[in-house]
Amino acid sequence: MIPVLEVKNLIYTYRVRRSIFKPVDEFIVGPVDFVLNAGETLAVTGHNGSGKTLLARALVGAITPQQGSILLEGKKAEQSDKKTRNHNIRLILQHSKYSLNPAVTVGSVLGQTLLLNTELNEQERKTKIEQTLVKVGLLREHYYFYRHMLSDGQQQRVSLARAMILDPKVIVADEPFAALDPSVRSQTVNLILDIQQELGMAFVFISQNLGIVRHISDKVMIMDKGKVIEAGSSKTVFDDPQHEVTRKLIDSHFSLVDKHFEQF
Amino acid sequence: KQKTQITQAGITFCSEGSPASFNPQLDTSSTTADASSHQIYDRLLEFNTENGEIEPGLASSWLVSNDGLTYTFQLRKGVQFHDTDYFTPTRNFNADDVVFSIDRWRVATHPYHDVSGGSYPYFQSLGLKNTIKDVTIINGYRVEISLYTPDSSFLANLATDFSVILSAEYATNLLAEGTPSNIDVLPIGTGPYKFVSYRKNQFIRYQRHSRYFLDTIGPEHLVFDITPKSSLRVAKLITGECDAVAFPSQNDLEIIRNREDLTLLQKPGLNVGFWAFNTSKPPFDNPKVRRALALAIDKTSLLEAVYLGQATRAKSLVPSASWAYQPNMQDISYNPVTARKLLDEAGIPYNFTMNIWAMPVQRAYNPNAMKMAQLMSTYLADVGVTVNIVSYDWARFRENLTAGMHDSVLIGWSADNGDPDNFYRPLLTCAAIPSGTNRAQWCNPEYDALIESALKIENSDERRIFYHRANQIIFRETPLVPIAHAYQYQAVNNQIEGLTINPFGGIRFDDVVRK
Amino acid sequence: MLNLLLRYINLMVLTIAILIIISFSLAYVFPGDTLTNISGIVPQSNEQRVALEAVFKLDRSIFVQFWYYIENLISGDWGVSSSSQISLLEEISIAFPATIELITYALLVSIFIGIPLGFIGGIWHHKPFDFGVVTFSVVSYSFPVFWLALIFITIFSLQLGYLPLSGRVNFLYDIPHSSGFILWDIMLADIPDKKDAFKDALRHLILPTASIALVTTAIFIRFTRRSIMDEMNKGYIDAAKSRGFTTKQIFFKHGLRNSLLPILPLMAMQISTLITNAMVVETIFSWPGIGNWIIQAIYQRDYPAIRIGMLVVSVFVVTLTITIEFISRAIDPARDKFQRGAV
Amino acid sequence: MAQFNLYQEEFHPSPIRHIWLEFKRSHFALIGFAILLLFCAIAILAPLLAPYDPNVQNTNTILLPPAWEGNGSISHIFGTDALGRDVFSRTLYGCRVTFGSSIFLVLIAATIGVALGTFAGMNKGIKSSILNHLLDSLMAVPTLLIAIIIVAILGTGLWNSMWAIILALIPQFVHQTRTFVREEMKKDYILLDKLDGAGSTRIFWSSILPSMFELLVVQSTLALSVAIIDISALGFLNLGAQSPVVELGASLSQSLEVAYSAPWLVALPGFCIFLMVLSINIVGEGLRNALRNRLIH
Amino acid sequence: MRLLDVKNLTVEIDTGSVFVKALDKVSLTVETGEIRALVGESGSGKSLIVRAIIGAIPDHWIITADRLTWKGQNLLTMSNEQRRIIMRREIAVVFQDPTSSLDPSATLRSQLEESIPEELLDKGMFWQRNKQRREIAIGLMHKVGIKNHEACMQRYPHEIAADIAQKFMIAMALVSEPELLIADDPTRSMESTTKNQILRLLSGLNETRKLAILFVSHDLLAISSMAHTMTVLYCGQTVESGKVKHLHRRPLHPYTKALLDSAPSFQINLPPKSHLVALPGTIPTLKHLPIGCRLGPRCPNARKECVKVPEQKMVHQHSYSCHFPLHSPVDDDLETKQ
Ligand SMILES: Nc1ncnc2c1ncn2[C@@H]1O[C@H](COP(=O)(O)OP(=O)(O)OP(=O)(O)O)[C@@H](O)[C@H]1O
Ligand SMILES: Nc1ncnc2c1ncn2[C@@H]1O[C@H](COP(=O)(O)OP(=O)(O)OP(=O)(O)O)[C@@H](O)[C@H]1O
Ligand SMILES: [Mg+2]
Ligand SMILES: [Mg+2]
Repeated sequence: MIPVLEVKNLIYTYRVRRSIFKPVDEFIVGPVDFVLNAGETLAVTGHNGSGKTLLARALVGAITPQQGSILLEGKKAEQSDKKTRNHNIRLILQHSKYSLNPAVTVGSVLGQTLLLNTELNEQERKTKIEQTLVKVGLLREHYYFYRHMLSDGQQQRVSLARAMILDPKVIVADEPFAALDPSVRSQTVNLILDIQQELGMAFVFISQNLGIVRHISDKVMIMDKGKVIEAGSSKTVFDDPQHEVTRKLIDSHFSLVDKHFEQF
Repeated sequence: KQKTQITQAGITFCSEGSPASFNPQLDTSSTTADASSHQIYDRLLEFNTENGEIEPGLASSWLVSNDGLTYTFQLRKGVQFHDTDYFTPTRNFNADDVVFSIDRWRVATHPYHDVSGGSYPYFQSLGLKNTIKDVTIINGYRVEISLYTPDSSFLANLATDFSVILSAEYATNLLAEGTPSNIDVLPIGTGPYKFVSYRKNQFIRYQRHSRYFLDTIGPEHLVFDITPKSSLRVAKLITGECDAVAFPSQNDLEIIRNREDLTLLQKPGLNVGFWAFNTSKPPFDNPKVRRALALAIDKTSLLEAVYLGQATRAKSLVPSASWAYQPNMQDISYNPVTARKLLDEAGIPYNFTMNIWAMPVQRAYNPNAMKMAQLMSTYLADVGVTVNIVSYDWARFRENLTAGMHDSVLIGWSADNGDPDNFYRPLLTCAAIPSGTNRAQWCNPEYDALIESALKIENSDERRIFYHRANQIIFRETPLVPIAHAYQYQAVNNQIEGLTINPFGGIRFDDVVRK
Repeated sequence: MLNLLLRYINLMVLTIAILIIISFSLAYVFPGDTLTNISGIVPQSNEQRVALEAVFKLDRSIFVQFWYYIENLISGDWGVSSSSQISLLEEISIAFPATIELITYALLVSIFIGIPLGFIGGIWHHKPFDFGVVTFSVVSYSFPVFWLALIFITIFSLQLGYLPLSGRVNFLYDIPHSSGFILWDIMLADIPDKKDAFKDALRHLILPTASIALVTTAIFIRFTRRSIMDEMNKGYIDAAKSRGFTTKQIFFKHGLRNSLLPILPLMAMQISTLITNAMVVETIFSWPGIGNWIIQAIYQRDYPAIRIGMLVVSVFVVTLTITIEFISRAIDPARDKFQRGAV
Repeated sequence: MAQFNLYQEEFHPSPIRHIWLEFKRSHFALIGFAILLLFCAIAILAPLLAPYDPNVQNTNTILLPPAWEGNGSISHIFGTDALGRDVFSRTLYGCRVTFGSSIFLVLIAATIGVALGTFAGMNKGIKSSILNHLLDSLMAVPTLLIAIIIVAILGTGLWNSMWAIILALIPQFVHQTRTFVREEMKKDYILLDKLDGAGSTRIFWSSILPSMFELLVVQSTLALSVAIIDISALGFLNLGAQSPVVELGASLSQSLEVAYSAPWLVALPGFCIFLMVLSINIVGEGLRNALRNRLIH
Repeated sequence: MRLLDVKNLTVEIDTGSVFVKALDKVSLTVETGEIRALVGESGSGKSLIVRAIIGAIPDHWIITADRLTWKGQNLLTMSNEQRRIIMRREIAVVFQDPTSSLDPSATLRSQLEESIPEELLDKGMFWQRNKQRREIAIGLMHKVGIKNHEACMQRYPHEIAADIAQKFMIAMALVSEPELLIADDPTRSMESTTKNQILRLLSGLNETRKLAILFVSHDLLAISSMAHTMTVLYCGQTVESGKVKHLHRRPLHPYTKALLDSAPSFQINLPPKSHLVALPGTIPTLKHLPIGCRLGPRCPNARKECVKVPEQKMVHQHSYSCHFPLHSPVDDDLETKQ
């Protein structure tokens, strides 16, 4: 079986100049290797500034990596035309607030995505959008809504709708829940789990929240300073972390959990 | 308002424009004359401002030969030229200066003839160059001028603003320094005021000539505050920034009269405002067209709207104050129907477009040419003539006029002396075309002959007949449409005493005092 | 920092070069004779024309002409006015200081009135005083400057007779020209009634300055008020309060600096407005400044004067603007991408 | 789902309606808006409203004072000028020209400015940064100077003065647009649009322009007030509209000659310009506050 | 001793057209040495409570309370100067958004040093004191886990990353050695190691220096690991409040229960990829708050009575506002003793 997404030796170098006095800082992400099958979830976690966001952007093609290859169902994503890639790998960002244009209705955002990536006509587009909205737990009427009429959770749903409206193979989500509060977060998690089950998408999921990571992921990848320091199936990594940093991360998380249970 | 010392000792006069130079020989504009001829210079002879009689100036006496061809002038002694930071005279005024001043414009080979353009419009328009045979020095203080033909207005011409006496010594110095044109820029004369400084469009500053040959009581400092806008001049008069203003606008006369602190001086003026056609350009070379256009405008309403009634309707060139005035003169009256008929006859189509040049400055004879042009354009539109109104900066305006770029122009003439010849000759004779005073560019030998003949006769009653015949020709040919003879006004602050209106133009300050 | 400086110098040189190119090409674009447009001299004869063309290298290629033009600009040989035949350098050196003097006072007045008023309005906003300040600024911002000047003249000169309505000083005072700034010149001058002259010059200054300053003051008020309101609403002010700093400490150490920082580039922007307004006001008050001079030049179609006048004024404004922008950029650490404040 | 519907009945105005609701709350802004509408009406309907042809001269009634003064006449509400033309009609036509041409030139300047600004904002690199900086510094060249140069080249006239003001207004639009587009291009939703495969044109039309619309409105009111003042200032200096075009600034300067005998001839056009600019500024201020409030609430 | 006592705090805010009660009769206390957690969904008014306590509420908003006292002194009626003195030494605040809480035009160093109260310095010449300031500053930076202090202190706020700014804000708050620390979401978007470090620091201070903490967060894990008591907020209403232990064991309010159940870490037996517990529906917006109990529309056991605002009922230390509590309210302490 061909994996949906295969990343080989991906390296991206980010140059930052913090001020004119200082030399250019280089931040190297990678090399990153992983394989992801349909219906699987890969969780990426790590310290702040460890390059998770950069990796996500490299995956969807927002930035071009210097080395390595991304294979989508065995075909090189860089070489296949842009449309296919857009179609198959979709991005969800952390701040739903910034991922929705305040001046444009939900319908026209989604419509544009369809217009650019499918051959559907106006009527079909509308139907598709309404279907998708219902699928992510919104109403048909939300077609005409502007951002400020939606709550945070609803906005995140719209982001999700935007990602899945093209029936992609992979969705890359960069901290999609960080800005949500617990009860809404649970709603969204449930929704994603449902959709994944239903459509069999692969998920690349970036999060700091180890509780959720552990709950929804099949594979975990831990990054530090741009390097992948540990990767493996979720169970192995959580049960038996190898790397120092990983251990610390997991320990500190579980020490909190333990403290919680100590109280009872 | 407290007057400080220097403002006590000085007088500010708001004039209407910048002089073209400081030598009135070079220019007929009264702006130039006002700024120079009575302040900086003197003439051999002067007009009495009251009755127009000719009086001694730098010439203390004169003698005319019986045939009227030789004039001998006895010059005053002890007259000193200005002593300024650019020139210190070493000698007093004498016959050399008289000869230099006349020869400069008279003799084409004179080293100074071509300095500053070489054009002396007033003298050229009178053809004086061809009248004078010679100017000779009899001794240091006696000069003889001989003429080819008798000229009854010759003495009057010597008393006009333009016949100023320059310093020959200064001219020689400048020639040696290689800057002869300075003679017209940094002037030296014998007049009651000496030149201090000048900034274009801003001011001219004078100082009293302490060794003037006459006793004067004028102010120590004199400033011409150049203010082209008439409303601004009146405003300055009201705020006390000006002590006297030239050409108050007709609109403001009532306000000046009503104010207690201001006085309005007024005199019927020896002037005429007219509308001249450029007869060298078709279709204005056709008398029919000119007549038609003349018929198309309603002079009465122009007099009302532009002069606000402060003028008399002009039928010919000279006003009623002149002895050559013809009371029974026919007048062209408003008749648009005939006008259109004539235009049709002349083959002028509907929507024929012509331009009217309107002077950018106020003059006694036409206080608002722009407004007049606007009014006329509606009258002309009624007969199917479209009008473009053209106006330039004053200096450029006259330059272009002289070049004959206009179709027609609203302008006028103020007398420089009381002789009717001063109207008839510069305005319409052939000789006056190149000098630019003949704005109609009209040349009619019959008319010229009449004017020449009139000049040769002393008796005014006989001369009058010639001028009346000339009027007939003007009426027939209509090279220009006389519009108005306007009153002359000057507004002064009541603190100022002794300022008078000179009917022959020229403002003078040597008898003006501040109370 | 050096990098920034170099960048701004680079920008300045580039802009000035463009302005010079524009002013050079204007000689060809303006109607009339190119020779006259460049030199200001109207050739009287054909020989003179040929001679002049040789002098101004008009017979050579355009690049030679341009080079010659730049050489002349640098050496101070700016040609003569075609209407008065006086050297343009001389005329401008007399007229320009008058304008600079006027706008300097106007700017100072608006700074010293506008900024404090704006501050007070901003701090106690939505109070009656603030309402007054805002109304004042909106109303005065709406005055067409020429009408305002006329109103001033009507009230203060004609009705009340307090103040003169034209010129820099009564012409009877013969102030020798040295620096071009009238007040300064009077102090230097060796004339008997110095004090009176100084007073007189001050009285002449009041109305034109006020006319120009009113609009600028309005802008400063609006901008300062908004700036201080924005800054005082920012989180760090609350944070500072929560740290128990005194109101004074907060305002002067944090609020003031942060709200003043965007005002500096605004000031740079105002120079252009100030000059435009000064040009209009100068013609109304017969102020012998560069604006009046250029406007007279256009009435007389004095193309050399317009060309050089435009060059001098725009170079002045651009230089000043860029300098102020550089300074504000250099002292403001927070703005990596500098933004002009919207009025 | 029943509970859900409870919330769907909430009233959520669209952004533009929201601004209007906010705007409506200020009485001043509404009054300003009414005056502005009045001027719009005058600009459109002047030929219908004016009782006389503005250029018809009637030498029988020269300098008639306005109707409210003792010797005024009802047939000329605002009196007549020095050539006997009806001042009321002239004022109407003057407003039409001044206001209409200002609107027109602001539209042109906005179009060009937004195009250039978008170009500069969406492209990075040396070229656009040079363009930016040059425009910024050329923005410093005073309007009047540009106008004078254009008048020197092309001659006086309303059109030429309009070109000058357009030239002077463009950089402001460029600047505002560029800053806005720059900021906008950094936003996440633009990244997502790009990932959807949207090209620059598409991003501009469907993502940036809708959100920039408000900025443009505010900037345009600002530019409009500047344009009116500039147009009338040029008219006043006799560098702009020439007769027979009736323009307020030009009428004002022509009336200066008779300022003493007919002060209303100076007061009226000046007051019209003032009122026009004031109403625009009040509306602009109201809009800005509305925008600001909309963001807060 | 009761440090902070908030009783029936109501804040009405100006939404442009009408005033709405963003906080409706909120009650809260903090005792000496207590760590009280304040939880609630985003927009439930947690930060608003913080702002009300420190007095950073815009003037035209209406703020009313039966009690809003600090050590018995009424914060609402006291003069600005008194309040300032309290804020200077006794209460410290960490704001939610760290970068915007820092003056953009001053270096971190100058801001931190400015916050050091004069009293903490030994008297000495000004350069000695400057040195002391510097030392205190560096010490604090290390304490909150900023190792690279040199690079950090010379920077301006916009040059540093958000997580560093967060730590820096904590350092600034601790510098005045306060009695109460109000920390608004101090661990947001931090990775668990750093979070742990900060939590340990705070707990340590609480134990050693009796520092009381009002810990505002929606990170339930962090809360339950260190807080002693907890107040749950929903849409500006206090829903339930009591010891963390008791709330966990026996939540009385449906919302508290839903909230606690939603964290996957608390469910040990939860199979991977299974559904999490969640309340249906969304939080109402401020302008469209339901009447009565604001949870009403989403509450699984809502009934007619819920259109009335439930009274706050108190059983020992445990208070709740619900018409139909999940359990019959029993005395938790007694129950544990059994
Ligand atoms: N816009 C930027 N400006 C400066 N540096 C950046 C920027 N984006 C990324 N970096 C650098 O790239 C590195 C990786 O950043 P990235 O955003 O991928 O981290 P991250 O793992 O997503 O962190 P976080 O958990 O905080 O989101 C950071 O250390 C930072 O130095
Ligand atoms: N300045 C303001 N103007 C208008 N409404 C405001 C303002 N500040 C807060 N609010 C409203 O008050 C309510 C409470 O906000 P608050 O910031 O206290 O929430 P929070 O519980 O701190 O949320 P979060 O967990 O996201 O920080 C929100 O609905 C918010 O919309
Ligand atoms: Mg990230
Ligand atoms: Mg908050």
